[in-house]
Amino acid sequence: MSGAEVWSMLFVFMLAGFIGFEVIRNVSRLLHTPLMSLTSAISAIAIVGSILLAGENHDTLTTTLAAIAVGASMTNIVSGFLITDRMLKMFKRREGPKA
Amino acid sequence: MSGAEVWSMLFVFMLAGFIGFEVIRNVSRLLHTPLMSLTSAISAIAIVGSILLAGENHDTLTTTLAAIAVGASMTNIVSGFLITDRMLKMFKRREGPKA
Amino acid sequence: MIAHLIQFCYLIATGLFVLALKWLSHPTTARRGVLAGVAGMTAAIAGTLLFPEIVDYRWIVVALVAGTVIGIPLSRVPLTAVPQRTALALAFGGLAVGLVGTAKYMLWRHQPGELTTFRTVAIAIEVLLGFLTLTGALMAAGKLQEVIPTRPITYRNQNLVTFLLLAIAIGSVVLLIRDPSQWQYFAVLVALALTFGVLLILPIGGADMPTVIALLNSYAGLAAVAMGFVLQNKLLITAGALDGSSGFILSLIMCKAMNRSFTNVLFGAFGQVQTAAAAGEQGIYKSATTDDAALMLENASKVVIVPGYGMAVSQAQHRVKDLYDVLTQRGIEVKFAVHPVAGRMPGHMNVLLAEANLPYDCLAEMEEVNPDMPQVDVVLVIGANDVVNPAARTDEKSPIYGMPIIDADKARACIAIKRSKNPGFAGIDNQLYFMDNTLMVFGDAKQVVQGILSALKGEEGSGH
Amino acid sequence: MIAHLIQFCYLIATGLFVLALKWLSHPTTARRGVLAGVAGMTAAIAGTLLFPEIVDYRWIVVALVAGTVIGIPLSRVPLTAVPQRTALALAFGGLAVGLVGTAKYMLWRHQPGELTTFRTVAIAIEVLLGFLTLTGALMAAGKLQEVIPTRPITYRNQNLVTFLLLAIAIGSVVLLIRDPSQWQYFAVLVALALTFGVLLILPIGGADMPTVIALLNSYAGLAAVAMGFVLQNKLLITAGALDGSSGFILSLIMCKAMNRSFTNVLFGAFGQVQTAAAAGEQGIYKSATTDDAALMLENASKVVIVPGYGMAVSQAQHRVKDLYDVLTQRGIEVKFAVHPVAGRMPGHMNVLLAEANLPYDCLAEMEEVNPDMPQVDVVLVIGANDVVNPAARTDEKSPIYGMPIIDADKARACIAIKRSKNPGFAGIDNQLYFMDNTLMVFGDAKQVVQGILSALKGEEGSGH
Ligand SMILES: NC(=O)c1ccc[n+]([C@@H]2O[C@H](COP(=O)([O-])OP(=O)(O)OC[C@H]3O[C@@H](n4cnc5c(N)ncnc54)[C@H](OP(=O)(O)O)[C@@H]3O)[C@@H](O)[C@H]2O)c1
Ligand SMILES: NC(=O)c1ccc[n+]([C@@H]2O[C@H](COP(=O)([O-])OP(=O)(O)OC[C@H]3O[C@@H](n4cnc5c(N)ncnc54)[C@H](OP(=O)(O)O)[C@@H]3O)[C@@H](O)[C@H]2O)c1
Repeated sequence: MSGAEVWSMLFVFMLAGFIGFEVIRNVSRLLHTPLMSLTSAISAIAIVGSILLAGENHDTLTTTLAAIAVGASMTNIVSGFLITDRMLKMFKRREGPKA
Repeated sequence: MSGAEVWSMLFVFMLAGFIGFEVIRNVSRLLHTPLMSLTSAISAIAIVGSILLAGENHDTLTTTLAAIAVGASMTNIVSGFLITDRMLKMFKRREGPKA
Repeated sequence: MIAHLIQFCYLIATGLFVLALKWLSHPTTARRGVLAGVAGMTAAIAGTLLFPEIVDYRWIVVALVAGTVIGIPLSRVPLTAVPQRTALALAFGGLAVGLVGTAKYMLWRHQPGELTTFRTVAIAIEVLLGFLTLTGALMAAGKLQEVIPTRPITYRNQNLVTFLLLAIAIGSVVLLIRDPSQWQYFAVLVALALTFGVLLILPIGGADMPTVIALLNSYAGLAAVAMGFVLQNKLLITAGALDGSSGFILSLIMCKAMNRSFTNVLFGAFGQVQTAAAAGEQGIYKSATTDDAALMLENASKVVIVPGYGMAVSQAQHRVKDLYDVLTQRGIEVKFAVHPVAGRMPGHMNVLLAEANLPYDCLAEMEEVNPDMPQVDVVLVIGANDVVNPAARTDEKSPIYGMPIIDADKARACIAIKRSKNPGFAGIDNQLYFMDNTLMVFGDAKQVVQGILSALKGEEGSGH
Repeated sequence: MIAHLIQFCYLIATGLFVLALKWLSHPTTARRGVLAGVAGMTAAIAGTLLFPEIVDYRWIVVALVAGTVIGIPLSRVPLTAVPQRTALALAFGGLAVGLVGTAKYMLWRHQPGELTTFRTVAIAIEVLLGFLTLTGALMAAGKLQEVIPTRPITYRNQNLVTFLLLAIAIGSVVLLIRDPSQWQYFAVLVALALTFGVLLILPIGGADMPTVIALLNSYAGLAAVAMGFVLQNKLLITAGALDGSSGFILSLIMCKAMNRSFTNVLFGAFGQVQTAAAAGEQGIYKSATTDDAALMLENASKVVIVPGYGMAVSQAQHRVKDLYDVLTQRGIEVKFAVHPVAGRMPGHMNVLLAEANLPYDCLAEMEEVNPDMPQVDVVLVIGANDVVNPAARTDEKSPIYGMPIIDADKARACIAIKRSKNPGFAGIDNQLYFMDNTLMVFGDAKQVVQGILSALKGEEGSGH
């Protein structure tokens, strides 16, 4: 791949890293647990790579491995988002509506 | 230029934009003025473009314009950083050392 | 054209992920954050499916469906199991990354030129982090589920061993770069990664697992980044980096809450030193019935309830809510003192009590409660131990020394509910239980609280 | 190889710029922030000089030196002139971007294929923003320096005109895309950009200039971004975007401090409506000498000093510091009440008083002072007007209605120092000056305060 491409990837990497720090720096304690399950779901972004691999028709082994990867990531995504929302539903202020 | 290149520039743009928001969001009032002069200095980053243009030998007109641009940007950079520091030097806590 | 559409989807997805994290860090906007996350992930998957390279959708669909089918029940686990759930999820994530890396390697192995140095290194990192996360997360889940001994397991010169293995790993990467087609070096790498995961967790006490999970989360993110470099996919890089840095900073925050240094968590083998010490002095407990407890509570005017991991284990939160209602109805001022690291996950108690419909603004933080502890008539400690252990203030040699705690010992009286004389997660004795003004009510938290409730309602308490 | 080195420099520079902003937003780390900024800029310039395309360094060096020579004196301006300085700097920045854009266009004009649609649009935006910033910033500087009437200047259906011009601008961009070699369209674009800058500022009152400057700052940043897209330079894009978003958010913050809506600042023509109203009722002033003021201050036990733009104009901060010292020595409790928008720049007063060696933690914010105003014996208003204008609380029709103010009128007595009967920046009368318990001491703030000082020291005051 071109050198420029590599460097732009590095740029993107650094900037995204900064954002992660900045955004989380002052998260309220209340939300540490939901935050962890949400980020675990986002980390399943690897599904992108898995799908690509599973889709381009390669030998069975590759496809199988890729398919397993897709399944595993999807499990994360689904359970991660669902459980996070389930937890957040429970937080409510006194005046807030009952869940 | 390649489409990929354009998109990576857009990625970089968006991410950097987010960082700007996040970082400044909770700046203390005390520092609004220094912040403005600092950012004005940083906005002089355009000097990069000016230097390139002034350096590749083009017709005199281009070079002159570019040189003016370099000079103008440099003025910003120098005065911007100096004055920011000058202002910040003045802030001090009671116990702090005298400037 | 399609290419642009894909990139557009990816750009949107990236933005949405950032917003998801941003919104999730404030209670009021948190749920919107989840929505943003879901939308982002949808955009990401949709964009990916657009790739012209994808010719065969069968397997993808099958896998997506399967994932959903497994995912839904996984999201229904009891809240006490949330940490294990997250750990498991990370294990899956690690597996996925590892598999993709391996598959990619095996594909490119035969195509000379594909495996440039850059790519080889990227793949190596991807596989290392991926498989390391897999085993590490599984270990963490095991310790949290207590199927693996939660006590830190250490062996002589473990650091030496670790560094040796690391050296071997680096060596094989170098060899792999020299000749990418030599798959056995790759195999070694995979094996080492799996081992690392285990070695990383073994010496860490179960009490530190949440911190470890946050850290593994950050590894999973970095693995995704590596994959992004391999596939030249900016979405993978941004999302991964977001994850990597947020996971890292979160684990730091958690260390601070327990005032432990980061290295101390990773290599400190927390919780073993003092198992010896624990054997030391054994005080006498003053044990009491639920009726005694009920009586004390009735006659109190200021009560503080300190929930801990025990409440989670016995799912007592709903009973506790009832108790809160009964007492407040009788005009008794009841406060909940929630310690930041009570339970097994940050905010664990908040989540549970919220589940029991306790509005989150009637939970007080440690800092607010401690000052007026001396004015409190009764502190009711429900399955909490380390977080109310005065040793953290007094005993310099104690491993939890310096950790901010809830000063239950400073209240006029204290009622502690637990099942046995066993220590808490840090594995150390708790002087609080031996104090004169402390009454122990042994039993499962849920039953005991139920008993107190019945006693208060004047029926037959289960406590005698 | 060189290419990599350049990119490396740029990456470092980007990181340093982020850190610069990050650190500058906390007083303790602020100066480190400046260092990071300087380092970043150095890395950026160094990296750029490495480009192999650069064959001739003469002009560059000359320009760099010239810039430094002009820059250093510009950084020595009195602090009251800081806003103008920033405006001027932005004008220079805009000029630079505009010139580069123009030059680039003229180069590529002759090389068919170079001016792709994407590039043409990028250049158009670059030039528009650049020249708009140039004239806009010059106007702002003029209004701050009061060489241009600070009152908002409006004309009938100005919005119509603006949109018309905008339409023409877009039109010429379209034509330019169709045939990039047609330089006259480009010329039109430049002309329009310059006009926009003027039109943008004319209807905005001088009091809003700081907000405008923050906004122009963000435009300058975006112009740099556009340049980055033209030159495919990621450093330009990141630094520009950082600047663009931070400038924007800052202007929003400042609007909030004056509780004005953003659109209201941009199109509200703030400060004209009431010039009429101002003509209305004219109360009578109770004027006094510096000796009277001194006497009142001597006999007070609680004094609050409210500095405003006037103190800045007359550079009275050092005398004010002396006054503070003298009074506190006599055991009088003196507080400074600093209004967020006092002066002409956010934090303007803080900077000035800091310059006078007044430790910044003895300046109280409006919110702290207002509650116990009724217990204050004397409020000394030094060249402040709008920020102590009760109309903001009482008069719904007043343009500053709703802006949080310092309740000087609620104190037992008030001494106001100003030169004349002229209104403040908002151009409206101030009932505070007509109140029974208000004494006016007319004259230049510096001399008046000096007079009070001498009177306090028992010498001949300059006040009679
Ligand atoms: N929350 C976090 O994020 C986090 C992160 C890292 C580490 N940790 C660690 O986790 C620990 C949390 O402290 P903690 O006080 O909440 O919990 P703890 O110290 O682990 O004590 C829990 C107590 O509850 C009792 N218990 C267990 N099951 C019970 C049941 N069914 N009914 C009644 N009592 C029961 C146990 O005694 P019996 O077995 O005798 O019943 C035990 O003493 C701390 O060491 C903290 O450092 C937490
Ligand atoms: N700080 C910011 O960031 C910011 C941003 C946007 C807008 N503004 C606006 O700026 C204004 C600031 O309010 P302010 O009360 O500080 O200032 P002001 O309302 O402009 O009043 C300044 C007063 O000082 C007097 N003065 C001027 N020169 C003087 C001298 N040499 N000696 C003594 N008195 C002198 C003037 O009266 P004479 O002419 O009679 O002496 C004038 O009444 C507000 O309208 C605010 O909205 C500020």
